[in-house]
Amino acid sequence: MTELRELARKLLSDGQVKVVIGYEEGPRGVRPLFATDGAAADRLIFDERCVQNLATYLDRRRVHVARLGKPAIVAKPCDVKAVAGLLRETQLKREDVVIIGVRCGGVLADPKSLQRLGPDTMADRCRTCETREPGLVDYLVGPMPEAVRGQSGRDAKIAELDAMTPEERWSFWQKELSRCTRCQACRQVCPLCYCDRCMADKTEPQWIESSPHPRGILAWHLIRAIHLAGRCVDCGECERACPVSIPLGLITRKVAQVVAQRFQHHPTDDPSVPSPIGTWRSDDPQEFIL
Amino acid sequence: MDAMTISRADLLGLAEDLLGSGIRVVGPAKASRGMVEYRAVAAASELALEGPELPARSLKEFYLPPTEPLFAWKSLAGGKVELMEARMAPPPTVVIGARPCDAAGVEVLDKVMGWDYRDEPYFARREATTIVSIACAGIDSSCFCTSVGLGPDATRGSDLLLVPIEGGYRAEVLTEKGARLVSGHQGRFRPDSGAAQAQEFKQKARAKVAAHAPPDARPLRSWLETHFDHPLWAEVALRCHGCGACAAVCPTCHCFDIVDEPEGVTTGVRRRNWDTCQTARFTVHASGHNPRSDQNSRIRQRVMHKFMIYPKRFNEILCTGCGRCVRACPGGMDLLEVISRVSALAGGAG
Amino acid sequence: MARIGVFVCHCGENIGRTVDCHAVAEALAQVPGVVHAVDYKYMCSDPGQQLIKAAVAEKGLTGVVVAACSPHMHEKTFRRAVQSVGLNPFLCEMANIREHCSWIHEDRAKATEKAIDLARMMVEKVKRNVALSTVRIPVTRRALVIGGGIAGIQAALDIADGGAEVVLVEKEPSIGGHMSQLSETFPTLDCSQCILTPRMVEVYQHPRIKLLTYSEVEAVEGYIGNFRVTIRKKARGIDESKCNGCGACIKACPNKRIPSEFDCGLGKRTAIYVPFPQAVPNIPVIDRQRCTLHIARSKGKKDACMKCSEACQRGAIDFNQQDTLVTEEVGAIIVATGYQLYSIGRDQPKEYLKGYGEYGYGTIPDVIDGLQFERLASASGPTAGKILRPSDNKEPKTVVFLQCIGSRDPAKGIEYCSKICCMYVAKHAMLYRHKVHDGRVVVFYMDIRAAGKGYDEFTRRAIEEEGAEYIRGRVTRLYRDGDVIKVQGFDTLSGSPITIDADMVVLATAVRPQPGIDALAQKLSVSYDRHGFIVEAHPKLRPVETNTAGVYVAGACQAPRDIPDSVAMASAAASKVLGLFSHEMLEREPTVARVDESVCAGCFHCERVCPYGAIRHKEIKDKTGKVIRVVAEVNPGVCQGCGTCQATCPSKSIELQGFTDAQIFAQINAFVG
Amino acid sequence: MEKGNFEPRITAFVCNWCTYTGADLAGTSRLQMAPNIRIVRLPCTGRIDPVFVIKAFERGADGVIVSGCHPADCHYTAGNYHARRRFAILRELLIFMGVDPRRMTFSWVSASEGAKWRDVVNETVERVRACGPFEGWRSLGGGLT
Repeated sequence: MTELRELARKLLSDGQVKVVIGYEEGPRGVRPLFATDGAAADRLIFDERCVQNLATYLDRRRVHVARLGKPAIVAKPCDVKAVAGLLRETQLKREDVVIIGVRCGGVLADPKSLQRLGPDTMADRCRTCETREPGLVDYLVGPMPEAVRGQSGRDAKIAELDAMTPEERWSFWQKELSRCTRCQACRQVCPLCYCDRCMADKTEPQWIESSPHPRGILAWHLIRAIHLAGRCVDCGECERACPVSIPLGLITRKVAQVVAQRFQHHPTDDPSVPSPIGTWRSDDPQEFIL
Repeated sequence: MDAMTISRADLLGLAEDLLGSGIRVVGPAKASRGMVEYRAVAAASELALEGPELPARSLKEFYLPPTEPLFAWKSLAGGKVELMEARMAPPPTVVIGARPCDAAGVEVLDKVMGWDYRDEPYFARREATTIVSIACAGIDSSCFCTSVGLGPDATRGSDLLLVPIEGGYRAEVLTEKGARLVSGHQGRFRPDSGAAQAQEFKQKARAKVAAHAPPDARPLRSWLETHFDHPLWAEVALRCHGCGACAAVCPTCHCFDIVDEPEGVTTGVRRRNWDTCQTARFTVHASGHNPRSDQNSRIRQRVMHKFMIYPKRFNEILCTGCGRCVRACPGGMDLLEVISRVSALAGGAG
Repeated sequence: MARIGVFVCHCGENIGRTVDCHAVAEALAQVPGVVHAVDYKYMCSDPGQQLIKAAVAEKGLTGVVVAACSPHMHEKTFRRAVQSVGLNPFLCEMANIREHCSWIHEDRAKATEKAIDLARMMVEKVKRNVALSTVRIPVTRRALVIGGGIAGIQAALDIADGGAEVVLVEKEPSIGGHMSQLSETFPTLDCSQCILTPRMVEVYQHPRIKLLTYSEVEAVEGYIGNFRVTIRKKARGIDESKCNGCGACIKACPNKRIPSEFDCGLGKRTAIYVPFPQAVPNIPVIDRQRCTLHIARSKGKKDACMKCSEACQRGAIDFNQQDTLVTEEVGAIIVATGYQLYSIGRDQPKEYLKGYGEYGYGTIPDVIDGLQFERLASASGPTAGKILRPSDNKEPKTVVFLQCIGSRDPAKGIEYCSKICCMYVAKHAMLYRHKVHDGRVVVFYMDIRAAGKGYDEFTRRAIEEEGAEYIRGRVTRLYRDGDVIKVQGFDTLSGSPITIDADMVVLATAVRPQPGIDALAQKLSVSYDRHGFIVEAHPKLRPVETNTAGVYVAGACQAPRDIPDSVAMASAAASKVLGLFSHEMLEREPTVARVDESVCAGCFHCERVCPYGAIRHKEIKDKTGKVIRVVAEVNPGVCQGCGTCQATCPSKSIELQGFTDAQIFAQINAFVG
Repeated sequence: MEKGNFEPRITAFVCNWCTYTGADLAGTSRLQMAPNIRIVRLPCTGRIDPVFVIKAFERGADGVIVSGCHPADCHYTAGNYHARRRFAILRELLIFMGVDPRRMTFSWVSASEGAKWRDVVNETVERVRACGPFEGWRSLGGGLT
């Protein structure tokens, strides 16, 4: 903790950055902190409640954040993968951000949680995550955590769904999605959903209807999954942000499994690795094509 | 105001009676993943009446649905167009187990919905619905109903308020509708006996919320009127993702969008959908110009609308202190904190 | 408001038999926006087209749908028709109710219903069509030819003779390429230099050819008709304007024992040299790795030797000369970088290539390759045309030729056939027998591939008249045994192992592209296969074009080629270039992509999927000139209209004209909606 | 509607150079096939956006065909390779969300494979017929409900 705070104070004092985007103890759980001076920097923390993926705040379209000046960002391995995504897709220049990587042994599901980190309390995505130490960073802080691993309820659920009949899967998803009001929280918190004008907001023609009726809801979640295919870093923000607890992680995880198995692609913090969509191999599997 | 008591069993029985007589019963019920939501139940056994959770979304959607058709069109040869109005016959409904903050939210909405133009779909549903609330024990540290002139036992918007007592509830009849519901199901009610217990419950609940709730938000109006450009807005906006989850779960946010959806080449439907001032496209002009070009102005708009603009017009705060926006916010935005900060800036008003 | 006309064709009985064309017209008349719908026996006939033209004029149609045969059949016909009466051709579409309906269905009711759907879908598309006009791009009528071998020479001369300027770039000090190393050429056995040298001189003297030897392409910008090429002129150490090619400097150079590249190491050269006597230009170059003065300088010592400059009366020697960069504006580029031979050595340039351990990895001095044999056989070669083996300059009495060394041998990493070996081995056999009458020639081969004019006759002659012994089989081992090379092989026809005591062994090693071809291909953004051969735009129909418009390919850099093939390709490429140069403006189909800059997020997925490199980065600046956004921009000169960018664009900010989302959306709606 | 007398409605998205031409060949060869499909012609499978398939189902298609050039035959060199990845993902995603895989056909049909096109069409129609009408998606919201 002191390591992190001292580094932040240094970066701010010698003018390397104008703001350090990190985590602080809020009135109701851990929340993002935008530290612009030493005093604020002393509020920085990092622990298993630091769930949020702060890379989302690096999007230049967030003018109110961009106005603060060059940022440093406190980033877990999955967050760094998101930064790499922004670099890969020319949304960010490497020299325009300082990355303070934090070693991570997994986080809880909810920044407001009061539980201690354990195999059953840890966020589901962390139970299958291998990366403890982020690459691509300018600084690396924190002790190397022991690897807490757990059973992924998510993968089990996917297997369960795969075993169902199409009709059963259909009704499962219709029931889950029926709660969606198209509030777009899943889109807004996603570090890789950065378009100036989302396809779902395009009206001529309106491929994705804006109405939260089951048709518009399904179309939205399908296109979101497709656009994130091979790009999703599995930071879990969409599912966490959903105010009606739709299991969005099941969808992104399923697509990630398909991408990994078909194209041997896994989320990476190496910006030079091209995304699997936009590239191809002449021997890509095509067993489904007549 | 007369009161009766009703046992838990009889309350569920009442729900069954209503269902039996073809009346739609809406109430808090367990949804998947341990979440509670207000929904029309098929059996009283589905009802999860006293929490501990707050239903994820408010009662708003039963009056102002996330999406509703207004009319359908069909264009015919020769440039003629045929219109079909959406029929408006909402089913008779009794809400059982509404939270006082959600019931109050509906009454707050009545103002704007019936203001310069009377919103027919809204009021049709309003009239067809009776709200039976259950006084709340206070949920968690995000509650602040006591800061907006309400409380865990608020009666506004409810037709009947049930206050938990030993073995059941003390039912306080608040409106004609409430009275009709009671008289219609006399057998389920017993004479009043729990006044003292109920009083104790209310006091404990109020104390629980007041312990952490910010100061009274009603006096903030004047400060807000004069501090449109205060640096506070830029600061609190930083965390905001502009997602609108807050508005989606809010009992009083009521902005909507009108869209024309083609459903074929010649047919389509005009719909009314929820919208929110927190997204950039809410205010973007056809020209591409956006008067609220950054999140500061959008956050300010949300706070201003709730605590200054709406009060100015309707003498009513557009917030019931349910705390859903705080719980739902992925960015950790905190309306309680904003109220406290503004109060402090306004010189500790309230 | 759209005013669409629908014209339903009976195609005689072809459509009318199974589709009720009149019913189709009547149904379409009821579709909103359709103001005119008729059916007619033959729409493509003159009266049929008249029907359409008249309606366009009289009814003021804003769009036309012809429900008839396949657009592949008559789209151009009908678009021309509407154009003739002032309607933009791209406002006319065809609904295919013949190939896709009447010809494949029998049930009249169902076929008619389908025909109505197909026509309706097209009506909805046409409502959203917009007038498009052909893309016009200026063309710089000047060509760049990369490579001064026979292919490059031929291409340069053809273009220059055709009236356009040419810049010919050659990385060696002289043009001529491999052909200038050859002794005689198959199947006519005429002297290679005798036919090549005049062409080289022609190039040198041609008023419209700018020759840049000892130069390499550094960078390429731009697109078809408008390339900007940066070329590095490597420092020769000679002031070309002063040198008259007298050769005094070469005589003066004390450093005379340097293996000559031109003679494949069999001959020697000096540090300041011309590769061969007929070199064009006849201007020496200083090999700084070998020059005493430069070696001294590189070690920080003072200039050790200046004999050449002392010998030069014209003061043309310039030890301090530096590389210079020149830029050339050209409209088209021909790649003709040629080939190199695979070497059987242990060290290979690519990991998938393997050397020949069984042949001693090229360590046996009297095991040489085909080009070395050419030099031995060449009158201007190191042995003045005598066949003498390298180790002891004795005349070999038994020479064994091995074909397919590397070629057609996936185990060695090369699966393709090198094409020229069968022929030059037969040629070598003859040349040897002509020079060594009592000599024995043995050829190990897999198959004889002599498909070409006079080729089979030629190989037969080698076998039947010149007494070359052809053994079908592979050699399993080569090793030295005292004075001879033991060649152990297997005769697959007699089924017996065989050993031959050879004095010299000549390997017909595989043909590979020039080193560095991949780097060049990347600069030109043309694709190349795993071996580095440039990939043509279409293997059958566009053999000399590449997938980058304005870049063409000729000769052995595309695949193993012999001289006639290379020359033919070169002339073909030249004619393509002259065709391109025949207009001031290049006209292209307007069905190209366009970016909506106001919403483009600048993620450049479009750039990643574009097969043609048509996407450029465009900076959007604010009033102060500060870059606020970088968005995609389509180069209409390069875009070929596949639309992959649009399907990939997450925000749908790029649109393929003629197949926009709005048009396809409408078609989808029109069927099922 | 029972499955027996139900006529599937199938939208086909095909590329201009291979499959569309192959379908033309089927026509010129008079190969009889089921009349249930309607072709939308695109320049290249690379142009076929997953959202086309989604919209077709939304609008009540009972099945969808996507077809283009065989690998290495693409007129634009690589559009079909990009499409192949795109549709591999779309297909598994739709299956995961509960769409019956039999409703989706992906095929490579070259300009010379008129007979293959006929088979692709007939087999798809029969598979979709066996699934029955896709009420699931068609009935999702919309209208005045």
